[in-house]
Amino acid sequence: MTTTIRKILIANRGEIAVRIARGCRDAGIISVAVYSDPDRMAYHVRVADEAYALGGTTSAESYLRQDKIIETARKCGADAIHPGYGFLAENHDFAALCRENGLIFIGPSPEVIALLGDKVQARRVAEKAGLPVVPGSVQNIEQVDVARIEAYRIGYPVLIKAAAGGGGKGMRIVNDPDGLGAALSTAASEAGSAFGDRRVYIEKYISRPRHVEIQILGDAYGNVIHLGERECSIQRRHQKVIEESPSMIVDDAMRAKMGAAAVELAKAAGYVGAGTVEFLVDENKHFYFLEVNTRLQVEHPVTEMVTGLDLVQEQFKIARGEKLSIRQEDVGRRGHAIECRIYAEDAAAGFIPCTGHLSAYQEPSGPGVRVDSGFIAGDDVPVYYDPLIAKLIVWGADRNQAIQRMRRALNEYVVQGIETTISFGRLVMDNESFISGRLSTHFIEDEFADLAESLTRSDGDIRLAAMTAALVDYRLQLRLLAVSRRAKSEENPWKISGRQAGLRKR
Amino acid sequence: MTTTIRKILIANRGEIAVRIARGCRDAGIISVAVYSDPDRMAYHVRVADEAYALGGTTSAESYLRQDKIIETARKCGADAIHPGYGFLAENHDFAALCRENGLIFIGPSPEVIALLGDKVQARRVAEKAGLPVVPGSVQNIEQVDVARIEAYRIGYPVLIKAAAGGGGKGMRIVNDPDGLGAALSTAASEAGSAFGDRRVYIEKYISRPRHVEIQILGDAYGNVIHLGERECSIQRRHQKVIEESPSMIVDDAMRAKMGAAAVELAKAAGYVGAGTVEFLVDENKHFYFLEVNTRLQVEHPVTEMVTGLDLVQEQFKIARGEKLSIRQEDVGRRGHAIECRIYAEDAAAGFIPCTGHLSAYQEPSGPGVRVDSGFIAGDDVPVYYDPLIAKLIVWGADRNQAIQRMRRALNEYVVQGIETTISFGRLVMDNESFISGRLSTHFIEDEFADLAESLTRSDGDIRLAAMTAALVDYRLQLRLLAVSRRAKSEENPWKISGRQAGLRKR
Amino acid sequence: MKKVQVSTADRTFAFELWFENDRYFVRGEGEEHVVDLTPLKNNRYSLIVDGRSYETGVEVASDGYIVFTGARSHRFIVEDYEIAQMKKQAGIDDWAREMLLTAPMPGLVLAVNCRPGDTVVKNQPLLVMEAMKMENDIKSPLTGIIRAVAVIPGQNVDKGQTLIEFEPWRNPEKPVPE
Amino acid sequence: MKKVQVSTADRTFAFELWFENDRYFVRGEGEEHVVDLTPLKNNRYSLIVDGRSYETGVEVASDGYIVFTGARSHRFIVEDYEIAQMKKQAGIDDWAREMLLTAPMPGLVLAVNCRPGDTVVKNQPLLVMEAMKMENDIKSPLTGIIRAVAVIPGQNVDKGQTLIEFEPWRNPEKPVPE
Repeated sequence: MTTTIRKILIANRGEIAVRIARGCRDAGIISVAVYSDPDRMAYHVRVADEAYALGGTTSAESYLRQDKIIETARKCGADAIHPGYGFLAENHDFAALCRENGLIFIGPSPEVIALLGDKVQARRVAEKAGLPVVPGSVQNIEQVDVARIEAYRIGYPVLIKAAAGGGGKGMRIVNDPDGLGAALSTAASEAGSAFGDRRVYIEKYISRPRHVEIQILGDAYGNVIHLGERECSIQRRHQKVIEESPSMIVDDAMRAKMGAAAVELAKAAGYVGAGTVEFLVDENKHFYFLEVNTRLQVEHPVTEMVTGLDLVQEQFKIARGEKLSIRQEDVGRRGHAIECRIYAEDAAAGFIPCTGHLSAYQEPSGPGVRVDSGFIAGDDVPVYYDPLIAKLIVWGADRNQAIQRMRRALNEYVVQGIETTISFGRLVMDNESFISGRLSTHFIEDEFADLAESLTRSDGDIRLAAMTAALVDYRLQLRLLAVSRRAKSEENPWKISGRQAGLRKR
Repeated sequence: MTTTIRKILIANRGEIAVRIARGCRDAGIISVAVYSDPDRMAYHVRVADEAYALGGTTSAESYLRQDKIIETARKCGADAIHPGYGFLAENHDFAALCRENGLIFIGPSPEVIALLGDKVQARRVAEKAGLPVVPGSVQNIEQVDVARIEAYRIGYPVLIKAAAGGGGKGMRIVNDPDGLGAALSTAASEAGSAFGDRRVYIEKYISRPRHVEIQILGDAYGNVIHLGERECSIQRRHQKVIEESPSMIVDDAMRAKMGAAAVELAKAAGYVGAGTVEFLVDENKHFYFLEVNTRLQVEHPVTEMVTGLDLVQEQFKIARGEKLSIRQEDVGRRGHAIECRIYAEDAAAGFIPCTGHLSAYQEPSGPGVRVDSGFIAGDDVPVYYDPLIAKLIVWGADRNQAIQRMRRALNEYVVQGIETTISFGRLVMDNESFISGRLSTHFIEDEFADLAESLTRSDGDIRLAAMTAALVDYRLQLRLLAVSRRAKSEENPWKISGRQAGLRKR
Repeated sequence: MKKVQVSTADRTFAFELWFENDRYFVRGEGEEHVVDLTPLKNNRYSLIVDGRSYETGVEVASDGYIVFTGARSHRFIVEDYEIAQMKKQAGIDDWAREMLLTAPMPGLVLAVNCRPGDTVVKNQPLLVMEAMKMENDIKSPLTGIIRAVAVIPGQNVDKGQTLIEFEPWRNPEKPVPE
Repeated sequence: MKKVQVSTADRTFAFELWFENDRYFVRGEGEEHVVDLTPLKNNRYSLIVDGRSYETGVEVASDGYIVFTGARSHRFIVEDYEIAQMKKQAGIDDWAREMLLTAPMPGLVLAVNCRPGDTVVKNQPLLVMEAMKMENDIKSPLTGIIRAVAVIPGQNVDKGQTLIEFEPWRNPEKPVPE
């Protein structure tokens, strides 16, 4: 049984809200933006068909206000809510609230979100579905003695992780029994303050893993397919910054195996919607289930570029209750795609957020280049939210062409006024390990011992920059000289001001 | 035997010069821009690695100055010259001059350009190669009596065309014997003044043809392949304005047949490089050879989007003397691509060029959208050259998705300061005949009896525009009021001016 | 509260406007709207009209406003409603100043196909100009009567130079022949 | 002809400049260049240096220029060469004014890990700030000695507010410990 979706409220901001509004337009659906006070002029408000204020400044006062969002959706007659990623995207209470209010939540059911959002439970589901998992305890570990036995069993180094975790919070690497007690209590306390949930568990620590994930699509009739992998090993602060598809280490056989595992898990969980099953891959190409993201990923465009599918359109179809229009064997792959996230961050200062005014801003374009952006020239990047400005995605017939095009596009990209990760992207595209595909989640530390130094060295000629400053200064002096000369030759300035004063006094 | 190309001079301007500079960067080749005086600030000068002034203002004084271009190429150490399209792209003298100066001309040999550039000779080659041609006389017709016999043989209506022609010049439709004499002499005289060549010939006039063309690639070893068709029927002033691939009327069998014909012709002519064989297709899907364009076409991106090939890279490979890296059976096709040319023209006033300052300019982006542009915000569109600002190309999994995305992209496109064909593109995307694929080269006249009226109607709410003017005016009044009130409350304005005058006099 | 008249060459609108609680209110043409009008860069404005979001460019011209909606431009004169009514009574028409056809580009006038006193219809070709190596028909921007032709064939003209002057015609007593 | 000194926090360049036939000439650092310097919008410049084309942003700051090359920014002080030499003789260093660490964003100071008198190295974490729900290490922009710490843990700071003052150190007699 299918339903019609005429209007969608987008409960998000920035590039993903723009992306979804574009998807709505492509589908002939009315898009509704919501916005906080600082976002009144934001691009997502301007591209949407309708826009309503949430009020407030911080996320908690605006994009996280479930009540206001539901109220707005009801008032404007929306049929569905698309949560994007972040904010309320993986909040099962919100998904349930949508359902109670007769609104379609574009994502899996609240029950599935709750199940897979809990790392301990998700791990149990994965194990039952036959997926390889990192050796460790699936239980909530409270006592040091239990932890010690568990760590002994799986062998050091081990990783303590928050059950409700994400983003590296409540996570500790422990190399020997001595550090275990302290690590356990700090991880639990950090998890408690970050997620309101002190539960932690223990896992074997894989030293130089790759992060490889599988995109899945499931409909309401039990059909699940996968769209291949994305390689997301290049991370800073446990957050991805450069992604690509295909992964250099995944061949057809491995893709089929990982894909089948992801599909099995999704079927076991009753997954409906677009989602991502994340894996760690060790140096022997063994893969281990990591977690499920029950939403659209930031990096979904690399899959779109390679498969030719539009994941937002697929989400719409599934939300309308349609059967998947493609079977596994219809999923084609062509060429290679790379994404560089353009963050308002100073990579040289350890990826510190660096927000401000885009005094000049020009996105690259041309063959093989796509930009999913939340900003245009003259905008301000506000300090209150995630500092992601845009995603630069390139496609090439092969990885080499994709890298060349990414270099070109990063070179064309003009951002003046703030520091961004564009400079970091350039550095990576010229890095030997990246070019030959030697990646791990430790890529940044391993390759750039002194990132600031590497960035400075890669940024070309400081001498040319100094010369430019000298020239611009010289040009200014010459112009000031010319103006003052002209003024002197034309008229006595005293006469002018005298006359003006006379006019005023009359 | 292959050669290395280290540096390419781009003998062109605007979007195609930018496109080629991007292609150079993707290939690791140094790009060299040349520019006329009004183009010093043009985007193609800024994206190229090197840039040299040609001087002059008009095309004849700059981009057509063969001597200056060759001299610049030699001085800067370029290995090759890419002519783009227009200007010197199909000038066999220039191609010969390049060869004499030891420069690779990126295009076919001077002999092939000369042969295929002459419509009468090209028609002979096509006939010999077994291609269907429009019934008519392949000879130069000078005498009315000969024309009369020929017209009687093929049947009225007939078309008189200039042998050296292009762009609709020296072309006349003749419906009956009475008009023949006058048409013949005016066509010859127009051809004489436009091309310096009075030769004309006669053809059967096909009343509502489609314009469908086949992209070909040929290497120096006699290998020729085709990359399928482009539908280019939507034309104004005999110039294309919207193109797409695939064509709605071309199925696999027809594509294979037209492709084979184009390949045969290219082989017969000894064609080396990228080129296009143009056909007319009548209402019974019979196709007739029209002419060969011995260069990269404006509309080449639609083929790139569908096949995944980069035609500029293919041109480079061929120019280096490499064998074609793909065989005919390797040419894949995926989805549907549409291009809207964004001209600085007022469609409502009969597509009059409308150049000026881009006071605001924002290109669309997002999934499936590519913009090949020669301008950025704040630029001026100069009056001296072709008024093409940019090409907007979209890709969709099918034609419907491509149309939806084109609608979205045209809607996002902001050009303030001048009129463009964006409004016309919007009109076409909503046109029933276009949507159902009923096209011919008379599309614009057939569908829009009063184009200005249709554009006005399609441009939404004039009332909303009037209301916006009223609001902006009101806001300005309120602000002026607030400023003057503040000034009054703060200080007596007479005192201020008195004091300033005093300061000046001191 | 302010009442204004907004006019193009061939249409007139009346709006009442007021500002309250950071929002603009507009009444006119049988409708009332709440508008959040926020200026952006480059004379662009974000409008949220009863929840519907629009982005529009509005440039100030010497004699009114040029509004860029979608991909086209519209010229408007905005004036106080009372004054507009008085002007109408007195037979003053600001659009009369607008009744000029100016060269859309620099170029050479090849042919002039109309004479003073001719009644012409909108989009009727009035002149032929050569520019960018092409012959361009210059069409009438309106339906009306030609008062003067300011150029002759063979003359080079600059962009914006007056080519044709029209009789003012937006006069209630003398309806436009259309 | 003019001779200038251009300096960053840790490097100094000297250039001679002159203007002839619409071109700028620059001599310095052992090279001589002909430059076509053309201003674009938004403080951007197109430079053609001996035929090589560059586009660069140059914004004027209160105490010099910020040059945006590629994707990063550099701060420069440009001054008359003779005056710069005299200043050097007199021990005046304009970069001393620059020796401040300011808050890169508004936020809450969580921890201060340095004290006046400490010698710190470039990129050494000096403070921890919370902003955008994340803890950010604020690192030293240079190698030098801390003169003063202007904030305490628990304090909310605005963007641009001074956090740390350094001793001036670009002094020929006292080389930087790096």
